[in-house]
Amino acid sequence: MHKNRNKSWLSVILCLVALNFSFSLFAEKITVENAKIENFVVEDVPGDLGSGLLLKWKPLPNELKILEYRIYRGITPDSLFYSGSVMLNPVVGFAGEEISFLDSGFKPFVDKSSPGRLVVDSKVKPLDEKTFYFGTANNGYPRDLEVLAQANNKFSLIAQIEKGVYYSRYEEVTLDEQLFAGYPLGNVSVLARVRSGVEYFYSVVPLNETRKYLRPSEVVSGTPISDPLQKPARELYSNLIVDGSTPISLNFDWENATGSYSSQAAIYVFDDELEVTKSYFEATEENPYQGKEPFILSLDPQINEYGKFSQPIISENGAYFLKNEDSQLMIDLERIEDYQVVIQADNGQTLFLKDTPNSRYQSIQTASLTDLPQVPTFNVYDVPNDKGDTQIVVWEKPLVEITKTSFHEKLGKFLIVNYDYYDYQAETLKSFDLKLTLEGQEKPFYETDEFYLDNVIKLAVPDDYDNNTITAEIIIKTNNPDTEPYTLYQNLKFDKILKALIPSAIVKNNIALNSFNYEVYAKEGSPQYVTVAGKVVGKMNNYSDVISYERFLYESVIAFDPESGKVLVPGDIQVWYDGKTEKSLNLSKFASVSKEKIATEITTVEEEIAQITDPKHKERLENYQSSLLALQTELNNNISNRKWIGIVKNHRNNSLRQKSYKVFASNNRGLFTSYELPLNEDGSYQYFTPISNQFDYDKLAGLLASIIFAILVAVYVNLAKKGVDLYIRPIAGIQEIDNAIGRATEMGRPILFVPGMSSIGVVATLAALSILGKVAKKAAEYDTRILVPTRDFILMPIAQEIVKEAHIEAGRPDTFDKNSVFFITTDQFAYVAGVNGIMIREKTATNFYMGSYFAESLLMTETGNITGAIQIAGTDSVTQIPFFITTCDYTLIGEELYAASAYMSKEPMILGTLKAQDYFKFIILFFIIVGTILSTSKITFLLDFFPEK
Amino acid sequence: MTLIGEIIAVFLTLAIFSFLYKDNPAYRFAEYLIVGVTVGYGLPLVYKNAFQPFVLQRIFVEHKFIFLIPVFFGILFWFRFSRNYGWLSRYPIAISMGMVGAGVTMSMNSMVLVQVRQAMIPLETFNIFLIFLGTITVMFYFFFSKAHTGLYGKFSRIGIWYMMIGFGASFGYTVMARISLLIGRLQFLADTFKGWIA
Amino acid sequence: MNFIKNLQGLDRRYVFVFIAVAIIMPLIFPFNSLTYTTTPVENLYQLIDSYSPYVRADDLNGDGIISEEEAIAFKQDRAIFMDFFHDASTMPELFPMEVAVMRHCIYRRVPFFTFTIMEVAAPIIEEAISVVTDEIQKTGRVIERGKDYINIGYKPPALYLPILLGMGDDIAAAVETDTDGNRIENLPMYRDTAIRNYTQMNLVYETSGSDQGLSWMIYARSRFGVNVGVGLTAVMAADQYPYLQSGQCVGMTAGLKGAAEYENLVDMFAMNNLTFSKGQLDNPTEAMMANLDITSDTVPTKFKMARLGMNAQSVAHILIIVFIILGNIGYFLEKKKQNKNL
Amino acid sequence: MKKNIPLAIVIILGFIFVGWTFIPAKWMQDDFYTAFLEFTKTMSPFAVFLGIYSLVSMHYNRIRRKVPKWGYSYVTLTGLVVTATLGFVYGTQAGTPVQWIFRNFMMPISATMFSLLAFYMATAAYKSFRARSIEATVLLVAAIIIMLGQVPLGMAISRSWPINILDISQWIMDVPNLASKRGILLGVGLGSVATSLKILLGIERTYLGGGD
Repeated sequence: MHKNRNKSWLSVILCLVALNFSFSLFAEKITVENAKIENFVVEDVPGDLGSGLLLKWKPLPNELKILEYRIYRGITPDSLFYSGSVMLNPVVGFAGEEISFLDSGFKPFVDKSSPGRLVVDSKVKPLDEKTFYFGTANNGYPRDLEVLAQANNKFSLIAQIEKGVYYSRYEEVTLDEQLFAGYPLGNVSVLARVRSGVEYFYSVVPLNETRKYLRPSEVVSGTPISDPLQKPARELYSNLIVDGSTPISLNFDWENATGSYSSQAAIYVFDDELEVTKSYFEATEENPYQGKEPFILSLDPQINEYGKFSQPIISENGAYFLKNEDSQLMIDLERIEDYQVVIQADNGQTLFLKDTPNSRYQSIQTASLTDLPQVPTFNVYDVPNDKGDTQIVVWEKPLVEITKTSFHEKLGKFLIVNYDYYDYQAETLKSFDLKLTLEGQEKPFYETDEFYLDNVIKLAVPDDYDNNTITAEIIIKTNNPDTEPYTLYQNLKFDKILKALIPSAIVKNNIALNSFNYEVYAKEGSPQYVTVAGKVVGKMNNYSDVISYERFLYESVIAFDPESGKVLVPGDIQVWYDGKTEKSLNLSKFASVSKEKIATEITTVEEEIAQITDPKHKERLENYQSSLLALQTELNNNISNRKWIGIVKNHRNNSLRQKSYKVFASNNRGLFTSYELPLNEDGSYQYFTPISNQFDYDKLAGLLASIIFAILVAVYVNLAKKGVDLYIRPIAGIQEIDNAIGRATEMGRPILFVPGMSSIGVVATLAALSILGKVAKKAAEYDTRILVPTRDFILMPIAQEIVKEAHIEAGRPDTFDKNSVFFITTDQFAYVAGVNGIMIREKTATNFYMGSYFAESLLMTETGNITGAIQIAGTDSVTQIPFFITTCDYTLIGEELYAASAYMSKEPMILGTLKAQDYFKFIILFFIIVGTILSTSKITFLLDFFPEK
Repeated sequence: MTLIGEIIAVFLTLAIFSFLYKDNPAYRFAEYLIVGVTVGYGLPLVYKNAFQPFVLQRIFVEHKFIFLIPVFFGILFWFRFSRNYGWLSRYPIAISMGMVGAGVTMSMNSMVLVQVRQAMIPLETFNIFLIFLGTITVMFYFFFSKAHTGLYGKFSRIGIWYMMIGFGASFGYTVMARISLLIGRLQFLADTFKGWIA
Repeated sequence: MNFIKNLQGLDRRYVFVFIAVAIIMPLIFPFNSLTYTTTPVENLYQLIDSYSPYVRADDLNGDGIISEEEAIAFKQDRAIFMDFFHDASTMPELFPMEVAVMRHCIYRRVPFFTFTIMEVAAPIIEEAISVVTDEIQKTGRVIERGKDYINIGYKPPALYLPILLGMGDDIAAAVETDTDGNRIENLPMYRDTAIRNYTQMNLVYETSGSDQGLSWMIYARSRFGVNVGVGLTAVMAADQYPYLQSGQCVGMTAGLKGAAEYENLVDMFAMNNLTFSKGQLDNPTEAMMANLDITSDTVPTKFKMARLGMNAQSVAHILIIVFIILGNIGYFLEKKKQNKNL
Repeated sequence: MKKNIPLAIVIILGFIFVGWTFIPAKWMQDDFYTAFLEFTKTMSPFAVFLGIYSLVSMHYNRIRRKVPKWGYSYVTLTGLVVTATLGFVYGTQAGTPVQWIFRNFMMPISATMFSLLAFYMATAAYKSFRARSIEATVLLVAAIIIMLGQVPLGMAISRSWPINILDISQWIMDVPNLASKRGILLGVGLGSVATSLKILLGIERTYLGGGD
């Protein structure tokens, strides 16, 4: 093995030498100085409406160790601004033939981090004197409106404005007699995208691993071309839905081609030969269509959004018809498979059902009503305990799914079943029964009532099990007493490769849930439904819709205006959306303009009311009108822009966050059902706004526990301060401490006391110091020297004071030596080296290690062992306790350190806290024991009271 | 430059290893150097990632002068070392300490109550029972209001055994941790030397 | 007897040499040894696996083909957030796991954020990213900063808690800029996807040599319910078990062993475009096994650092166990002798 | 003014944050918290300079007072000034001198420092880890099992056993270790809550520093 490796090294070296040699023979060596970027081209990205350019160039050789290619872009060939980069790893280099950079989409253009004035990127050495490269490490254009004004109309620009700024920092600016809102440049981030028809100039500058700038490339230009990618629909499906032998409807389901800019205009149904049908679309005036007239269904934008439509079939005198205002077609059920269905895009291109990619569906399929998915009747709930930015659409009862299984062969053969559950607060899973039956057997071999939902069930595999398929029956009980328990089925089939039972899809009411998806649509701010969730898999029973509070607002930039010193954006603003009438009110950011606009709005509504006969609709419109009038009164009071925008902001916050939903259940092959919530009593749509909650009930347990504990702490610390005698049990270690001091006295050697590695303020250090006081007192009584090295210079004087006090208390102030308490160094290892030196030099008889310790503890205790000292440790640093236990003669573990110090010194802070903790622990213990007894006997309310995360 | 770098790195590694023999100037040099370099390294990062966006840009570019207030409090930090005005630094410290309130309920929630919940799950298997027994006996051991005598004392003795096994587990893992670090360094030395030879 | 007694008196410097040799030898002469994966590592791996398009988009329209669009559609509704909380001193343990997790993310196309409050960890992040992306770029796939991952980089420690809590709402508002000073809301990975807060950044993976991961459990998890996974030095690992059992911590890679396990899983599953399954782990295919051979060059050295290290661990562990046993035999003999003399 | 107002700030802000944890409403989470977050962001860089100042002044004083080994303080200060200057002049991105310093100075030193512990661990295994008591014996036996369970070699040894070493070590981690750590953790958790509570209730004031 090792030999091979050597050989490969050798061959690599040989190759490298050979490579070097060939380079020097045939080519001029490329160096940092003469490296040149070749084959640099700028191309339009096809089919993208002219919103992007693609830059390509040949990478420089890897031995130049290129770190970055910086891209500079300009609207004139002589001034280029930094606009992005391609990063590489200089060690590895780039393997491909060509490096590309896509300049498309909105990218940062100028914002607050941009340089304040025009900066020439001085590290770039232009190829000629006329070309200038501008920018800093991360930015191109400066925050200089004079410079930016050149970019007006040359880029598509968007301003991203913080909410606070958006409502407060704009001014009226008139440009070309139009009124705009002007924002200070420093407060907006502007994003830019290339525009079709504008010529852009690019240059690439390579940087090597030491950030040395190499020679820039030539300046090359490119122009994005507005060339929309228009394609016909990609897939089309059609289903005839029948109830027994009665046709109900003809369903269409289609999908647009990805990236296409065309939408669908109409669907045609022909009762004719394919060839004849084709001629319909090729017909001209000279060469008219000869066949039967088709049924034509024109598709509006809303239907286009859904991508599916159900055309009812009308029965007249025993015959069935497709019928609408434009056309009608008789349907012959016998020949339904011979009908032709065609979808036509708005650019005239067509897709025939015969040509749809999926061969199984190339003619109209007949399906029974029972094949349709269940209607997704849903409810909308507000998410409790939240800020009010999420609401949840729930269409299905709680589900339990077996997600995976595995065999476990330790002390018998076991099957581990992992499950997941999907539920929602409005109706949650309470428990479920799991019954497992072997294929072909009647009686289940395993039954359990899973009341504690821990996502796993472990069971013993029956002896006669031989990789048979297992049927799992899951009977679900929810917390809703009105819901009858219902059953789900899953098959667990043995897989030879995976050596596990693979769960099948969940079957409910004989329908496999995974054969359908859900699609959620919502309307918000306009009467059209738009998609909010594409394909929610069939086993999910809900969709959480996040309706964020607005943080940024986006406006297109009209111009950078150096004259006013502002960035100009349109003055219009949507004031509200009225869900009752589905009307959106668009006024202006300026009170004066709004005043004019609202007047016209009111007249329009008045005219509309005059025409309407439906009393409910009329009433809604009248309500709307009165709110408009109220707004007008406010505007007529000649309010300031500031006050006006305050009103607008309020309306926006209240009305722009409401949504109404529609859900489709669909197999995406023409079988679908949909559901909308019923209308309100006044005939308007049901709109929902998430609610901002004031109390989080999930945190109730935490809050109660904190209050109880706070009271305990406050009470016991005060009691301890008052000197009330609080009992602490004797700690075994204290006896050991006394013995150890005695031993040092017998041997006539000093005691070493290490007060930990932490500073004052850490509880362990405080505890260590109070133990030091007692140890020092004992030592003074026995007249034994005590050495206290500290790692913290603030700790040193405090420790000195404590030892001095102790000597005084012991009646031996004369024996106190100030130099026995000293500072070594703050560095961890150097401190340990110092302490070890003391142990060896002074031959200490007893070593105390009290306080908090880190990785270094072992170094000290080991030396102590070698010198043969008795060692006593006490620490709350959990990671170090094992080492103290194995290397020391006695160890105070964790809180024992506090207890020992409280026992010895009665320090009120430590003593009081310890007592409070003790009583709180008692409460906890009580709950644990009671809770366990209850939960084991299947009563889980106490368990559930405690938080799960 | 790469080679110089490698030589320095190897030298510094060996300088630290020399501590195994005894504390010496080479070790101390490396030791003091790291402190300075680490802090020096942080300075430009703080400037670029915090001072520029959060202080300079807000005031000088966005003109949000309300942020002069936190700047004022921030500057009060610097009085920490002043003999007479040290108390001024308590203001910013107090403001940063405010979040301790969130810690009370949240730590109570996550470190205590969630664990309590997990400690009271149904005793479905023997292992769960062992965990239950261990949890309560260890808690008994750290209960200081009652002397460890009689049956209660015996009960808390069980806690000690549990703890010792737990510490043994920590011990075993720590051995691995320490050796891992050494492996990392030796790997580095081996690779570098290999590179030089090649 | 005498032999053991002599051993007791052995100078520690010989022991130093012993241990150094025991570690260097397996590093120079690599050999294959089996790494058994443990549940905490598997759990972490599976969670990240479940975020990837391969599993989630499993043939939605029933045509048996997972189209590119389907993959993309299901791609970016989940991300993971990596917090680097350590300096170079614990790199040998933590770096291999960071690389392995990142590699997993990139191969399974799970977007990720990287973040630190330690200035010295900022270059470690860069290092890990470049180690992973280089290798993948060799296959022709381009990994773009801001699109496939966002490196938030260093933020001052005073902002740790505020950012941690702020991300429950909106990551762009909480951290504002990435390490290059770009505003988060303008980066494609944020702008063009649904990734906003912990609902989408469903996993926080924190590597540290301390119990820092606790802050995520205490604050982010209890408040926003995010999953927390930790990468720990082995020192901290044993203390993590209560959190693992309570589910506050979904998974853990502990020490070099954890890193080696994760490397194995990535090489066996992610590299072969497979989704993790326990059954398959026990019955690996040839392709899966090929990546486990650490003596060959199938896997670049940088991706098997932990496994190479585990070889050395084996030898060193045995040595230390022998030391402990020998030492204790000596100790008892000594004690016995003392008792006799008394 | 000197102590009471800061104390009041801690207590008031502290209680607001207690409220913050269980009031999910927008006014608390967005309006108050965002304002606080922005405030803290602006304040944060100043605290960092504090640490730098304290380091510089400490070493400056060492040099001035010529304490033992004061010469090394020059090393620290030089390292600081040179690295910071390079960082400001050339930036901190990849390819800059600062990254070179990180790779070749910072990484080797800090990584090597703790690797020393492996050596001490080995000698301690040999000389100090003693089964002094029954407790320590249990600890060492558990440790040895865990150590064997971690390395591939341990598995190789015990493969033919009915329950191999890996399972035993896994069981130790999952059962007794878990139980004992939970028991300890509950204490540690309460301790840390108590510390926060004492600050919140104004009982504990050491963080404000000494003096009146």
